Amino acid sequence: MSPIHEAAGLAAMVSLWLLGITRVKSMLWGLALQGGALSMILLIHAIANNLAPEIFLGMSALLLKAVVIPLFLNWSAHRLKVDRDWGVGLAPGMAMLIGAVVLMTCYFQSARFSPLSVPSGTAGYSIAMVLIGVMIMITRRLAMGILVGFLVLDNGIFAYSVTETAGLPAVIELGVMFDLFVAVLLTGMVLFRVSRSFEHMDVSKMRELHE
Amino acid sequence: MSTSTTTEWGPAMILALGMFAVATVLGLAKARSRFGLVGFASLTGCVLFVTCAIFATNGRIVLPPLIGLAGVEVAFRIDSLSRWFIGIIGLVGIPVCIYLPGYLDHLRGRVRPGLVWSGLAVLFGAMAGVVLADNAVVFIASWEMMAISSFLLVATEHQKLSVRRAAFIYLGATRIGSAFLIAGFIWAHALTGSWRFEDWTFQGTSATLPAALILVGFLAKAGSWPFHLWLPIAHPAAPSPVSAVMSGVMIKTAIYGIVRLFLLGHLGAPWVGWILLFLGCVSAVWGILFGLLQQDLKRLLAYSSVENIGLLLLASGICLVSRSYGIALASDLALGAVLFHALNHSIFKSLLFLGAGSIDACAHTRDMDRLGGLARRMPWTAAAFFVGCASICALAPLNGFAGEWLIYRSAFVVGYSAPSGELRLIGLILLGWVALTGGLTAACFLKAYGIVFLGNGRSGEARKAHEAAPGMVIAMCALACACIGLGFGAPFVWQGLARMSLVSNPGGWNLPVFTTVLGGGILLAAAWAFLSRLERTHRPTVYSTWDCGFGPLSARTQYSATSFGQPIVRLFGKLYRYEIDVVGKGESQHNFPTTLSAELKHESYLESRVYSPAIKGMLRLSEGLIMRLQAGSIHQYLLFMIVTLALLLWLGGVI
Amino acid sequence: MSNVLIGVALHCLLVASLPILLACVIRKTKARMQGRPGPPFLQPALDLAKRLKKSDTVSETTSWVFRANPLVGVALTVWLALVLPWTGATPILRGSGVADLILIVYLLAAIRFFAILAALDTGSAFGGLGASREAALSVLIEPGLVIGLAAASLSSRTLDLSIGLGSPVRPTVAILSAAAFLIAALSELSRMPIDDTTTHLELTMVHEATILEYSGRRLALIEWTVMIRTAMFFGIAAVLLVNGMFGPDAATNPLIIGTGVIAAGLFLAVFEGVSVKLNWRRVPSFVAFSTALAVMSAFVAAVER
Amino acid sequence: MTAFIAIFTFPLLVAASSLLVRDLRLIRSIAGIGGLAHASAAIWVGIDVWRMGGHGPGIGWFSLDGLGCWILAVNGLVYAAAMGNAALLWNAPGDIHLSERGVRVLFGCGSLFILAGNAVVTASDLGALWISMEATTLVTAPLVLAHGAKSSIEAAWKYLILCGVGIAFALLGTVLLLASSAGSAPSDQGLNIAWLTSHAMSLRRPLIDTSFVFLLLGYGTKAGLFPVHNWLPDAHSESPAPASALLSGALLNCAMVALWRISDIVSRTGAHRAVTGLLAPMGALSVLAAGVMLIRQRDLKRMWAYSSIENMGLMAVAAGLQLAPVFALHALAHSLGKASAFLLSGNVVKQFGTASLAKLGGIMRRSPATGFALLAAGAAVMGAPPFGSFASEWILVSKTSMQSQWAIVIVVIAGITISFVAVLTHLGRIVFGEKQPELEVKVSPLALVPSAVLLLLSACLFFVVSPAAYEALDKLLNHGGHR
Repeated sequence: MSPIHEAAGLAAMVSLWLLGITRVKSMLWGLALQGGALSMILLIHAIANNLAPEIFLGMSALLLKAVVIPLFLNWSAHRLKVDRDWGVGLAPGMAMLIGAVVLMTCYFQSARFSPLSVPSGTAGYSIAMVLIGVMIMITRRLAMGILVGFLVLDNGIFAYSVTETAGLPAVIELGVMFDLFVAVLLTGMVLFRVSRSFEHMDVSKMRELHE
Repeated sequence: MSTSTTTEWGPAMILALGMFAVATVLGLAKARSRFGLVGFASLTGCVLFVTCAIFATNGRIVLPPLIGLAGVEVAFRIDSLSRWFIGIIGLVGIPVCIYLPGYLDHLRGRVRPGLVWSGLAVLFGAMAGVVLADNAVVFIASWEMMAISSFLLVATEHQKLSVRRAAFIYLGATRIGSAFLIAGFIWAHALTGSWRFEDWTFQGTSATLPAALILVGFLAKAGSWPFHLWLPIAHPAAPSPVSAVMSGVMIKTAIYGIVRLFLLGHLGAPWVGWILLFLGCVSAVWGILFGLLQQDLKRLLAYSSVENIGLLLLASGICLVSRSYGIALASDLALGAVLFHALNHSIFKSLLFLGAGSIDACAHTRDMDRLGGLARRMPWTAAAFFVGCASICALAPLNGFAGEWLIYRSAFVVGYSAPSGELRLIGLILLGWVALTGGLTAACFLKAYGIVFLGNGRSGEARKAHEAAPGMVIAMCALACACIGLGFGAPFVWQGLARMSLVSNPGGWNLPVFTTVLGGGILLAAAWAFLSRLERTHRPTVYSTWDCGFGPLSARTQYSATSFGQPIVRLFGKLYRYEIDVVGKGESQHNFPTTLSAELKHESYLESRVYSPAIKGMLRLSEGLIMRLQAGSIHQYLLFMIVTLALLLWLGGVI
Repeated sequence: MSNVLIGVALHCLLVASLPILLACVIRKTKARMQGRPGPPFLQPALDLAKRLKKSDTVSETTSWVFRANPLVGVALTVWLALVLPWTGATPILRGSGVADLILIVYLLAAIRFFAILAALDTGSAFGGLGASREAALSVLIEPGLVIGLAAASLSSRTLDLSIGLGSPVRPTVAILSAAAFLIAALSELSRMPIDDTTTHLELTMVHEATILEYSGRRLALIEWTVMIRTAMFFGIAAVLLVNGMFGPDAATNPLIIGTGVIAAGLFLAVFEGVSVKLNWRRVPSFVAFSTALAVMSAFVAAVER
Repeated sequence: MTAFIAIFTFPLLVAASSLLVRDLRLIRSIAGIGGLAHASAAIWVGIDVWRMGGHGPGIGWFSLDGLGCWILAVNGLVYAAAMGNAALLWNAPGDIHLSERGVRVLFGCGSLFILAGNAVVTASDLGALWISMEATTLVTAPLVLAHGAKSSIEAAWKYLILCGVGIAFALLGTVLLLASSAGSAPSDQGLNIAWLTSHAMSLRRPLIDTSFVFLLLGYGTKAGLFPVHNWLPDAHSESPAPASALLSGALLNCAMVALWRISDIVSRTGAHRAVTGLLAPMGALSVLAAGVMLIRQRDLKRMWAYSSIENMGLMAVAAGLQLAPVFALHALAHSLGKASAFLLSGNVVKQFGTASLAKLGGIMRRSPATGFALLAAGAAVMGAPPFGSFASEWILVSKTSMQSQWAIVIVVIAGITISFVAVLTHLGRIVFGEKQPELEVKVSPLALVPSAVLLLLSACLFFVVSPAAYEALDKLLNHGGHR
């Protein structure tokens, strides 16, 4: 069991935990933890191979994923007075149970997603995180929860790219992270306008545009 | 590549098409002009068409590829069949061009004359393009242009809701028809690798599907049962000269297509003939039965077009079936019947539509129950319309008779020379079926002429009507003369067909028309001379119609359009659930009602049982699909995404 | 050649005389059937002559159609009588195609066309009533008429009746066709049980209603037309029957056919004396009987060749 | 190099001016001129590349090739028309439809979007392509928001989230593709399109399929293909008309270019069946479903949005069957028609205050030019002659049948027919008919000019598409460049 494997497992477990909890603050803590774990993988890999650009990349990922975005969201949650997200459709407990099934399936089926066509835990974890991210988005009632789900999904992709490939070129990866950051900022801005215009953050009630 | 033609008539044909292009532009530019250069250009184009039809030599015209679609050249072909149909277009076009200015006067303030002119010019040009097209791509392009221009023409009086509705129903029907046609053409192209009609040779099972698609496309355009529903809606909505062109010529382009591909072409599926025969039989009777029900004169005429298309299809069916059984004479006669009757129908139907237009313009209504006695107020129109009615009823020796006689004769030839008993019986039964259609047609047009032109006026408008403008009268009379001329000249027409090698049997026409006309004429003259000799001493007394001694007859005591048709309609009442509701009001309602009103009800099964449910189902499907899929819930949208992902992964063979 | 000329002359003679004779026979027989002596035998001819001398009254509502109708009717009917082989003698222009079945049917239709329009022309309710019923009747009879005659002339392979009716034909076909034709003729001629020519109740009239407005010379012409048509239809039926039963030679014998026509007239008069007029609503099924017979005849003709 | 400067400078200038210049009128003129200048630059660059046989200059992860230039020029035309229309339409500050800030956002973000769009079509690396694509989402979201109404916030939110998720899937697909090339590719070349194309056979098979599915879903969401199209009608109907024109006429093209590039690579790996078996049927399904959904429409702009789904479906069929010239032609034809349709709808909304199909009526009576142009735009969008889309649809259907894809042909023809009837019926209902007493704002007739020019171009396209032109286009698109 390498530390990389451990960290990926931790990130996957965190996403599963995120699927089951309702308190927004805790979700943000979880998000930070997940981001930290994934950044650590990159850092471990970079330090072990002594690649300067990768180290820089890892540091910025750590900063962005584990610090800046959770803090920004925390601040937004505070301003928007968001506390708990009780979920919609599927109760959080049930969702967590199903998420666990998804995680295990992905783990055992990981050969389909790994480059060498051999079972690879990290590939399974990554794909599971992507799917669980979408599950979070589908089961959350509040806009904030959906955003968290989106970030989990993104973390899953990040996890795949750092564990299973040689890594995207550093500049591209930076670009990707910058895009992500802008997306979160922009979504946050939209969230503020949502709360101002709709006086609630309940996405499931935002159904004015329909046929 | 420049223009190349293999016939010296190519430039003339291009000039004719160019004339219509010029007319289109002029009409758009000078939207207020009623005749002027626009009309002159259109008229010249039509005259050129007729000239080309009579004198042109066969050959191809290839234009430089302005629009080359998938490697197809813009090529036209002049051959006997194209010449025949070009002649039809020109022959109807000339009187319509003469008629139009006078008619547009009546629409002043409601439409822009120039736009009608340019629409008509596009329609003429496009129809010519259809019948001249050398390959499927040019055909389809012209076909679509024809559809769109006629749609715009139907929508001329778009202020009226009913007209708008009609126009869109027409557009929808024609679009669906062309979709079938395009699909069929593409299929045929895929099978043969060529867009040229003459290369399309396939028989047997491989021909089945493309032939079916193409056939449906043509039948929808022709207005055959069960695709005829648009026709009685669209044709009355258009201005009358336009209806004349649409009913007289445009729907014939579909017949042209059938003749080109199935009768003279090599697109043979063995069932096509039987299908045409069946649909022709049904259309003929169905169309005229509904025509008998109508009160609107133009709707009646439109339904009668369905009937005539039925006859044309029936003849095409006889042609194909008898050819497949090797009865050369019958198929020859039937082919001649198709061509001749197409010409005849276009002449008398456009005459009748122009007449209906004159009535509409001068008496301000097309409702037959509000008309009457127009024969004395509009004598010329009445005379021309009479000839049209007599001709469409196939009274000998007018042109309507000539065409139908060929159909009868081909059926009779099938009856005596078919190899099997069933086929012989079918030939004989067809004779009776056509006779039934003939009887119904006669009733229908007796009603049209008798109610509209004879008796007393049923409304103030009818009593104040006046004769139409000279141009309109001239146009109608010219068509009436054409009816008579073609009827008398039927033997020459047949020889012409044989000389154009469209039919192979020069002796196919064996009816001595002249002898009959001469004999009947001498007897008529003798009777007239005898009577006028007797009347020289005692003039007839003019007195009022017998009124049973109750005083002057009111116009309301006359039979109306509805009551005239009633005995026949009731015979076939089961076919359209015909009912009359008589409602009496007053104290002792049963015996002495103070007011009585009768309301006529009927139902078209095709519409109420097939088309409406289909359209409603489509709407419901759309409604359901869109409501479910676009429900506004982002959770649902995300779920779709996951489901799609799973589906794609599964279909892609990943999981 | 001279044979043909004599035949044609005989035919013309019969065309001129036989219809009037038939009308006289029917009138007298009907009177006898009703138990009264009746008018003198030649009264129908005398009536015609009398009416021809009288001037007529024309409604002011009418147009040229009303005035032209009797002329067209008489001209076309005489023409038909001349070219159709209904007397047994040689019709004029035999074999030239002028007696084409379809042409004949449509010339008959033309006569009816004018008659119906003339009825509508008067603007009276009765004219319309008669017109619409005539139109309905013609719809009913035309298919049977065409199928029946076509079946009878099928074996001769020509639509020309002047040849077709005089050539060999299967007895079954001929008898079925003749029966169909007779029933159709009853309606075409407006005889019992379809229509009562002598009725005075306008609401039950068919043919009489259409000519209600005619008087004087034009009425005379119309009546003469009706006489010729009656004789002609009986003649054709007789030719068909005789041809079927005794062969073509008998069918071209003027004596036999002439007798047949008169016999048919006698039969009709007796029949009209004992039968009642059908309810208008039951007419269709009566005429459909004729169509069914015609179809059966076509079946036999087509299958057993 | 100059080529890149030319195509990137002008939008940048417009974006900067919309932020910095105080006078709204000045921004409008700058935007109009900038749009035209950008369009001519794009066409100039395109002609240059054409002359060089499809090879163009490159810089970093971006280089020009035939298809890129073609779409670049198309987007340039749409951008020019949108900017021109916006400049002519929003002449007064204090407009009830759009605040001053909204107008600034329209010009600024519109220009930024075209920058990002140019980056997408010129990207020679799938990573760079992904980044630019995400950037297009981010800069167009403010456009959807521009009205500031509740419904536009909702639309923008859905747009961000749905496209965000879609694009994230595309990223996963990209990463999977990278993984499939791991080991064989030199570093930094793992996502290079040219390298992937030339070494397609060496990519690892099972991962390629997976990666294609994710990429298809991701970029398909962005392109608005059928089961994942849900953001499209909302976003298109809520943004101001010029922005809708940009979204439909340019943004969707960018997504289709991405799909084209992916399917080009994947079909060379031997997984050809995945492309024809997934992309083309998805496109055909989009055509049919959009046609059916078009029957019941209540809003003019939503109707155009659904018709965009239909047209993207057609392009997807072309991409799935690897018909490059048809793909390019239809992109051009659709963009011309759809952009003019949206711009005209903008005029209509401005003039009559509503886009509801039930409330509109008698446009022909009140302003014949608009009515006529609207009908023409409808014809141009739905593929009626004499507009370019007729030519492209015809060629598409005939080429598809040449490949004996009968199911696709039938579905596509059915879809086209249904949508044609549906759209023209809706249009007819509002264009013809009686005047309705509604508020009417005077709109300068000049505001019709951009859409009229687009329609004219579409009509020209109809006449230009000859066999020779088709061959030339085929040569431009299939040789050189990223291959």
